[in-house]
Amino acid sequence: MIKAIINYFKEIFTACRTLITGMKVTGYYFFHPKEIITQQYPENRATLQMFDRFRGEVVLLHDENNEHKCTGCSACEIACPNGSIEIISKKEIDPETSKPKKAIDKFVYHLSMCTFCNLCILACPTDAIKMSKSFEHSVYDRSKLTKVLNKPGSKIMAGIKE
Amino acid sequence: MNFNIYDFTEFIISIDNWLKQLLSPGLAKITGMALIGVTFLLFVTLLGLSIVYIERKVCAFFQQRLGPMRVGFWGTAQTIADIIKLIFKEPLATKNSDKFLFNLAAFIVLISPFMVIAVVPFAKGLHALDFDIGLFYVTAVSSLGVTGILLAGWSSNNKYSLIGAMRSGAQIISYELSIGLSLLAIVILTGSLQLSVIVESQRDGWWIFKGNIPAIVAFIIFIIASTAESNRGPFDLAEAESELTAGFHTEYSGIKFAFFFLAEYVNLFIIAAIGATVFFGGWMPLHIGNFTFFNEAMDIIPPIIWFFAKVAALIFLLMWFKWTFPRLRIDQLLQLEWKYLLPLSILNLVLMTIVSLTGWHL
Amino acid sequence: METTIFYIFAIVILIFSVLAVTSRRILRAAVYFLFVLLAVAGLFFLLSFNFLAAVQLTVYAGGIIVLFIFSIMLTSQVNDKLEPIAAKKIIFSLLAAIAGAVVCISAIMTYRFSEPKNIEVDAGMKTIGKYLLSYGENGYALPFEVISLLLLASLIGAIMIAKRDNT
Amino acid sequence: MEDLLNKAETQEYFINMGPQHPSTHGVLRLMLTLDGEIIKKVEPHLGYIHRSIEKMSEKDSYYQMVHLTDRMDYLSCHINNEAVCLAIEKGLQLEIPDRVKYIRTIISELTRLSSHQLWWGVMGMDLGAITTFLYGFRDREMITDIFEETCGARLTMNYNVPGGLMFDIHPNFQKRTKDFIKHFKKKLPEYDELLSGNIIFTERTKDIGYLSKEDAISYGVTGPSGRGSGFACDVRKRIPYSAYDKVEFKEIIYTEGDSFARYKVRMDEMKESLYIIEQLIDNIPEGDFKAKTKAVIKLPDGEYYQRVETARGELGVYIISDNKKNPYRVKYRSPGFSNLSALDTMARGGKIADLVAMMSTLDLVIPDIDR
Repeated sequence: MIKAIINYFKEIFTACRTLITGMKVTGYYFFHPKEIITQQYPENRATLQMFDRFRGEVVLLHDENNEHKCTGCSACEIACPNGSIEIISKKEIDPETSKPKKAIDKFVYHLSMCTFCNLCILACPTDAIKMSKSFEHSVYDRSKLTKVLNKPGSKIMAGIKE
Repeated sequence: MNFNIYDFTEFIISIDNWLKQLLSPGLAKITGMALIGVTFLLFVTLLGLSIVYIERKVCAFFQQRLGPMRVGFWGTAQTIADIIKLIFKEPLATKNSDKFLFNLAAFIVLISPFMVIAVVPFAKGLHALDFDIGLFYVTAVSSLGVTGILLAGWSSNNKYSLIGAMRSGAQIISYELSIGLSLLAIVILTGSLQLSVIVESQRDGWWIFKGNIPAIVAFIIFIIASTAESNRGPFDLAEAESELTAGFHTEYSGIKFAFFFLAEYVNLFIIAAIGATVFFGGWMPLHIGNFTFFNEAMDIIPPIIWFFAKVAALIFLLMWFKWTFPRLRIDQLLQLEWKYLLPLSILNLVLMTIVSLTGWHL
Repeated sequence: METTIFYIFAIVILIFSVLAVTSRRILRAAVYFLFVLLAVAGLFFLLSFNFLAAVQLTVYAGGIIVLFIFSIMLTSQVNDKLEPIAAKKIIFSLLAAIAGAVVCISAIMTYRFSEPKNIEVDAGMKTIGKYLLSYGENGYALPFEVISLLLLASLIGAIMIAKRDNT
Repeated sequence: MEDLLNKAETQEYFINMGPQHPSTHGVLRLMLTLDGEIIKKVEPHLGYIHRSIEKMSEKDSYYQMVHLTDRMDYLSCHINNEAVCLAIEKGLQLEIPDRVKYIRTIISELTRLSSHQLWWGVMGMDLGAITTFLYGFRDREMITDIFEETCGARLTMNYNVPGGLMFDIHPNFQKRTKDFIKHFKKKLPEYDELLSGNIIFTERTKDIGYLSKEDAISYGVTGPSGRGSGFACDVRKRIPYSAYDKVEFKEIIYTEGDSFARYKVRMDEMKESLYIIEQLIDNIPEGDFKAKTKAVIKLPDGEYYQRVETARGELGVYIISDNKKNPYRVKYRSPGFSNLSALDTMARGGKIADLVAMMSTLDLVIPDIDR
């Protein structure tokens, strides 16, 4: 009987102790505001640096002469599991050899279908495309998510072959 | 009109006299009542807004976050923005619900906090009512709030709401006992239920210090039971969002939801206010026995600041509970009350009687 | 001033009691009844019988009504309506009510109320407390004990009923 | 008197928990039959997020089908990827460089850790302690940073390709991982202080949701949920793959079979995962990060099966090939689906609040169940 009473009070005390241990943890963080980990996103946009390998969206690299390396071989189109890349090619006269040659007319990229799996980048034989670090993809009109990656008037870099 | 921050009695009387000079006696009384009503309405609204902001900030700091930061400096205008949003939201009602009771419930939950807040002594002479049944009135009126919750749950025509309301009903009715008994422990010492007398009796030290061990136990029981009665975590079973989505107020939206929200936070304030008044001397500054110098130094701080500081400390404690502990299950909740708190508070009451009779308290 | 407030309470009581009886939704009736009880508590406050008012609030508004609502919640649905009352019943109950009212009103009219003789009724907490536990003249110690015994018995009975599963 | 009490029968009622409900963690619909708050029957209703990943895999090449598994059990996506890659490599009989095996194992364990951290946070939140959620995410953030730097994505990272890895590890990988281990070893005791020891938590989980060892085996409950019932089912120990045969670790087994045992298994597993990573992180051998594979993989005719241990239990990948560039038939044996099947047995007689705790300790990921 007395044992039961002692156990009853012991139970209460251990219960209180476990509760206080928990409160100590949260209390520690309350009184140490330096441990706050919040990043205030739009404010820190200037300093926010994504990692190099971050897969934001596919971009076609252009140099300062508005030239890119894409030969229009459509390896990326085949590699893509979701059909988010469409290469519309055209025949073009090569100025050097004056023979007709395949080139891209439009490199269409459907961002809305992309799963960012990186397979197109791996498939590209000429390293023409790359994943950019941009991550702010939200738009009000979904048609804006269909992008043409080659810039107007751009042409293939000299010396790039399939 | 003489305004004294240490004693509001003359200030209130002078307002009363001024009204009586201007108006006929009947009209003066009505104007006085309206004045008090409007003051409390404003006070409760401000209170709701500020406590919601404080809660969000405190919770954020417990969780290593910053909390609202965008609207106003450090997010201070966030709750105002929220209220504006809630006012403009469409008030929805479920099909086949009892619309009349559904709308009424939101108001009924607000009745009891308004009625209780009338007796809270904010500072010397600053209270709307000073009953000789003070504490009894508080416990009596605070039992009204459960009706609103039950009605809200039932009239929503939603099974989750109904379960939430049932839980909350069982919870509030059982925890009322412990609250009453733990407050009684102090009433034994003061010999009065009148809140102003209770505050005056702590002139030479607060009851939590003077009242020996039983006072501390009574305070612990009070704080646990009142957390449960106000449906706050870890006792927030009535709105347990992981089980019942939002419990009894699942179907409420817009301003009616805001009423439930407001009632919860005003209840939080009332609990802290009653706790501070009974155990921590209300507006009475910290006095230690006969240390005249120390006591006079403490008296420099106005009583109203003392009161709100104590209330803030208790509110912080309740928030600390909420943001640390997991939620109890309904049977454990009732077990805690009937198996632990109630026997303990009865035992504590007996102990307190012994302490009081033998004069072991200071 | 106080008469005005008294009449406001009286009207509230009248309206809500009629509503409570005529409402065909049972929970609404309970809520109207709650308002009646609240207004009665208001009357007690008006008479400055504070203790009685608080008791009215705890026991009736806080206890009995909650019990009513609980049992209604457990047994009926939101859309349940009581059946319309048969005309016969309405007539008979109206007759009974009118008869009752006539008896009451005639009694009130004929009885000569004596002028209140300025007896100060001390209804403070201290007095009530002393009378409740005093065993002298006008003491209520015996009824108090009897009631507490009754409550204890009903408590034990409730526990016995609730415990049936575990035995 | 007895007669009267027995006559007062209660009425059972039916309630839909989900598909939109805060604690089903997705679009799972549980049809509950209740008596008051006591559960009489739980009927899970699936299919609200079915995306036919298995069927889609049949149209994809072997390179392409890997990334779909990211979206099954998104909390252990690397392990899912690894499973598919291992199955394909088995079919090709490829020799995988040791470096790949080591890196895969380290990242698998990091994935398991991040999954368990998230589970711990969510478990606390399901029981009403919202703060745990933030603490769990705080520590998980460091792991997702490691993933982002090395694999390029935080959640659906698709780091494995048949034959190896997509790229070599980032130069910072080892340092970051070691930093994380140091950090997390300090924070893990906090987890215990905040939840494991808490009287409310233990009361809510001990002796709740009992699942016997027999039931666990017959329902195929694997992973931490199965090991909480004493079912020694750790694939890493039984049929080691990747570098698990090269490391020491304990298979955590509790025999109580209640929610608390399942909780404890995961808590201890986090320590074991840290231990495994510690053994491997400094000893990653030099070498290629990918074995040579052809641009178009064609598996020889036949059936291939590979099982791995995800954070939730045993994931089986079953591929039938007819020597074409895409598989003839693919079937995933997902742990979540089998674990969910035991929910009814566990939940009967419990309360609604217990059901939430049980679902948490089963650690359900709905896309894993529906695929």
